[in-house]
Amino acid sequence: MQNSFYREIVNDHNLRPTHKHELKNANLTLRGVNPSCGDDICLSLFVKDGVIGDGAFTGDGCAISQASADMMLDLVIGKSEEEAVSLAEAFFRMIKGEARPDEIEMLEEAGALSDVSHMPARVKCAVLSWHTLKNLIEK
Amino acid sequence: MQNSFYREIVNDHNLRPTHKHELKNANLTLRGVNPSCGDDICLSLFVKDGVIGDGAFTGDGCAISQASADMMLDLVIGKSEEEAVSLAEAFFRMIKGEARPDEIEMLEEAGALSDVSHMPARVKCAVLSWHTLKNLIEK
Amino acid sequence: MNTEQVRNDFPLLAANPHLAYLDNGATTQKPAAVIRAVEDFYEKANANPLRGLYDLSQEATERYEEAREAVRGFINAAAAKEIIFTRNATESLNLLAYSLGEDLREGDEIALTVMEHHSNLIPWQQLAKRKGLRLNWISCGRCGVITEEAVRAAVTDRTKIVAMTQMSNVLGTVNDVKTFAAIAHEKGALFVCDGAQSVPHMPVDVRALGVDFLAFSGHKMLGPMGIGVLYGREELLSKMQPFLFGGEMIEYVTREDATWAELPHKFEAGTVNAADAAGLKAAIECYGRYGFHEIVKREEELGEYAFSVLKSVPHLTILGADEAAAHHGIFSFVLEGVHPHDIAEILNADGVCIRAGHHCAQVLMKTLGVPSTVRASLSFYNTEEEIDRLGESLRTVRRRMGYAE
Amino acid sequence: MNTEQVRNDFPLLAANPHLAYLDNGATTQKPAAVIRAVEDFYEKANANPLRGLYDLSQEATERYEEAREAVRGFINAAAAKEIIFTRNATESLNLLAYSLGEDLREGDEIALTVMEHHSNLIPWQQLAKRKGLRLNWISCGRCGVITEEAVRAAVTDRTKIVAMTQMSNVLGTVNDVKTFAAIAHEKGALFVCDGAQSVPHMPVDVRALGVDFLAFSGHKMLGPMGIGVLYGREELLSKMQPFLFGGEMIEYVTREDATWAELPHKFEAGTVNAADAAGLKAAIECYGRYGFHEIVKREEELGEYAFSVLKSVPHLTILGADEAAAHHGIFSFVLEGVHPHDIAEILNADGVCIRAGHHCAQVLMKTLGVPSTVRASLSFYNTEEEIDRLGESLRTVRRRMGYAE
Ligand SMILES: Cc1ncc(COP(=O)(O)O)c(C=O)c1O
Ligand SMILES: Cc1ncc(COP(=O)(O)O)c(C=O)c1O
Repeated sequence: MQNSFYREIVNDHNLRPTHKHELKNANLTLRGVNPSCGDDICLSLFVKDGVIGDGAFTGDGCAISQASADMMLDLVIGKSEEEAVSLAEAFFRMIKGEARPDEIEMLEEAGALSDVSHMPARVKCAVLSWHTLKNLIEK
Repeated sequence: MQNSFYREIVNDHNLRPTHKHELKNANLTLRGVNPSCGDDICLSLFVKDGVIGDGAFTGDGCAISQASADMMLDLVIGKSEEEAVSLAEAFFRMIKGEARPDEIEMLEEAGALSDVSHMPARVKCAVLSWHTLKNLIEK
Repeated sequence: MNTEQVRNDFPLLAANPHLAYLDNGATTQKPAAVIRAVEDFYEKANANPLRGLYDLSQEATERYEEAREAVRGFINAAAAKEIIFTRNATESLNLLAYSLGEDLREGDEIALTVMEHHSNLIPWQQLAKRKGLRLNWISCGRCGVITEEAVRAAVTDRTKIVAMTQMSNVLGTVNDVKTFAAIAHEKGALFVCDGAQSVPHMPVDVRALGVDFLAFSGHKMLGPMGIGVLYGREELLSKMQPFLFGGEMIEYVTREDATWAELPHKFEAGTVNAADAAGLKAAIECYGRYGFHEIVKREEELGEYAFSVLKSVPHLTILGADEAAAHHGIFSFVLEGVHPHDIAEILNADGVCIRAGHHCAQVLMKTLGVPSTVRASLSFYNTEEEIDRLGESLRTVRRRMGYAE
Repeated sequence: MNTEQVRNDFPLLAANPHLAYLDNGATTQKPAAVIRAVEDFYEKANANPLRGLYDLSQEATERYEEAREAVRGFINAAAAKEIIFTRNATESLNLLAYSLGEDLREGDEIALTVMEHHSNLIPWQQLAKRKGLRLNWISCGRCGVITEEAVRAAVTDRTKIVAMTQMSNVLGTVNDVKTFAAIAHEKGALFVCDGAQSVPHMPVDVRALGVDFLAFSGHKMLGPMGIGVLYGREELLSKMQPFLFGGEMIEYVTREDATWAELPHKFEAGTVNAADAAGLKAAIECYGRYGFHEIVKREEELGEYAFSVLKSVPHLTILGADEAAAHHGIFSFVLEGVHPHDIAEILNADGVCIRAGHHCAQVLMKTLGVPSTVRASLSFYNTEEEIDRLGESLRTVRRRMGYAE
């Protein structure tokens, strides 16, 4: 299972992330950290009228944390804050192995991380960006 | 072995000790205690010109500690301080299982406690009065 | 409960049919399932838990965390993170004294009973000495009963901690910790419950009792020697300072300072004892398999029997309550004219294992006016026949010590 | 040394021929003799040691004390009472920080190296915070070498304690603790040696080294998980205050105060872990059977081989010394462009167990300028073939992560 885990889709988002850069017009920014593994991301959003107009991240971490952040941004840019939060909830359920197939569908490429549900040590890496997103929107 | 341990000689000294009383003319007195088992004796001697003229003890404790004190006094009263200390050394060696037969002989009735060398938990009880004696003389 | 079958589950008992092991308050024997669980950990899952990213370490971590969950269920804690694994009850109680002690100021008070085991007494006493706190003693009568009045008399508005055993390791009495915890809370104090003797012998539900902390040892409840438990309410544990430092209990460390990991790891410094935790889980499963209800019933039966046998031995006085049910299988007694250590020696020669001494309860001994006692303590795997042998051997003691009779 | 035969002594290794266990710095695998010794204790000698007056408890006590004597011999301490059994090295070091800390005053200094494991760092750091002490950091170069000058620069007339690991758990470097202990003593400071990594892999003689204290863990040297050791010079231990209270560590207890038992019991509160002590004795006997000289030789051989294999992997950088011998079988490395956790994951898929992370040495990580590393750590039971698999797997990592090569 793990052998096939670093699939093209994860590797691609890790090595050639679309959203890994500074965001000049950001109006929301939050740092998220996994002390035990050293994953460290800084998430920035530009939100207007409750809609995520743009987003980006910077930071360091393992392929899973980096790819997860990039796939997340692919998914939530253009969505409303509520939609983003409910996608985050679906993502958390998927990582716990509790998501319905239609929820995983909804997560598009981020669904590639569903195997993490069998890898307890990597759960924190996968959810870091999503937790940061949720905290950022809700506070 | 333990079954035969409470032999008449030990029981006798425990139940009908000769020397368990206050000593009016005592000029040396020391308390000795085994905290872990509660043995507690107070040893008094009357020493003149380096000779133990009289001795007695009071206190509480198991049969071994009480009988040992009584047998010890039987043995050392009338002896010089040096002789008493060397008897104590012989007693300690016996309890460690290291005494020569002639040393055990020298200890007379106290030799009845030689079995204690196989009973590590009771060693402290047997040697309490002897340690107290040695401390009393040497300090 | 089929005692004969049960005894076959315990290798040491099965191999020593002529040994009457009646020192269960000190430590219990171990069923094969527990010994095998420890062995199985080392043979199939041995790795440093929590730290590794490979399957073997995951397996070690899972077994460790499953054990935590088993303990949670056993005492009905609200969450697994309220279960801290320690070495034994003593370490659990010291952890509390050091960590809760951080927030206490000169003049604050700690209430504790005169029947505490040294492990729930000296940590508080030494803390009091270090910090200038006052100790308020909760007394008990000669029967070992602690009354509500006695507790109310000792718990004041300045009392910050009430420390109490749920079951006396000397007299077997069970304290009404539910009521007493409520009194502590009325006064704004925390209630620390020593469950070392109770948890192995009666169902303990931390939420029903309303205690803030509960400490106990694996080895007194069929488990291995290297594992103990501290339960604490999450709200309290999360505010407390860690006690031991190093290993997986950290978040960030710089030269100047450190921040702490989340519960329960904050309180588990160094490499954890996952093998013995797995053994404790197996012990809890044994409780489930035999049935706690059955165990309690059997121990009551045996207790009744032992009480009547002991009462019939001439010159013997049982300390504490004058009814079997109040003893919960723990009987301390004295025999006129014979020192407890001599009794232990003679009983040992007859293959009967009991304890003699102060039972780590010197303050209680003083209250009871005895320097030491003999203690027989039962487990469900004991038999009437063993108790008979205890009685018979005791009847011969005075004669063997040279008394006419 | 016949590695194949040796591996047959280890049930987990024998049952998993396709697993390359290269995380020995975290914990070692256990030989059957150790597992059996623990089992045998529970099946033949299980009772609460030190407290009982019956044969079974005597037997438990003897096994426990024989284990103490075995440890004494292993590190050549002057007397068995200088050996305190703890849960692990972390507890040993915390015991020291709490107990030695009692005598320290504001302005006193503690010197420690930047390469300390958190277990020999945070206890001192937090003590310093509580008491207003100063920490003097002993630095090391990128090769992990601590020079005499660096030590002299950090140890002043106000320094009371020098805390130092004998072997770095990240870089494998061995510190010249004999020289540095002498420097500490010149200045009137005590020298605390963390032997968690060294004691398992090189003969350690506390008297030849002249260290005042030595801490180590059983589980890193073939022993069970629940047992650790603190060695201390008798003269020092006997003056020190106890750390944990309760159980057999007392002499008298009154309501107001308590006095303490003699060494080593003063420092061993609560029911001791005699079963795991017996397991540690069996582990020490394994060292004797294999021969420490043979073990060291084999680990040197394997270390040389691993160093050359790792050096040949493209994009891989070994941290610390650029010669095999300085690593003592511990190799931390990074692979360009790939996070250590991803490497661990991929190696795991290939059946290779290594560690990735900060290795409980965040201060050293900062010094080295890396957030985390991969660490492979060897034991004499490893094979060249396992190291080959490590190398092969590492060569594929970048490709599997999507790099062109
Ligand atoms: C150098 C060093 N010191 C201390 C420790 C702590 O050992 P333990 O976790 O067994 O307490 C370790 C291992 O984790 C170590 O490598
Ligand atoms: C009531 C009570 N509390 C605490 C303890 C301490 O338990 P341990 O020695 O396992 O730490 C004991 C047992 O010795 C006990 O009976």
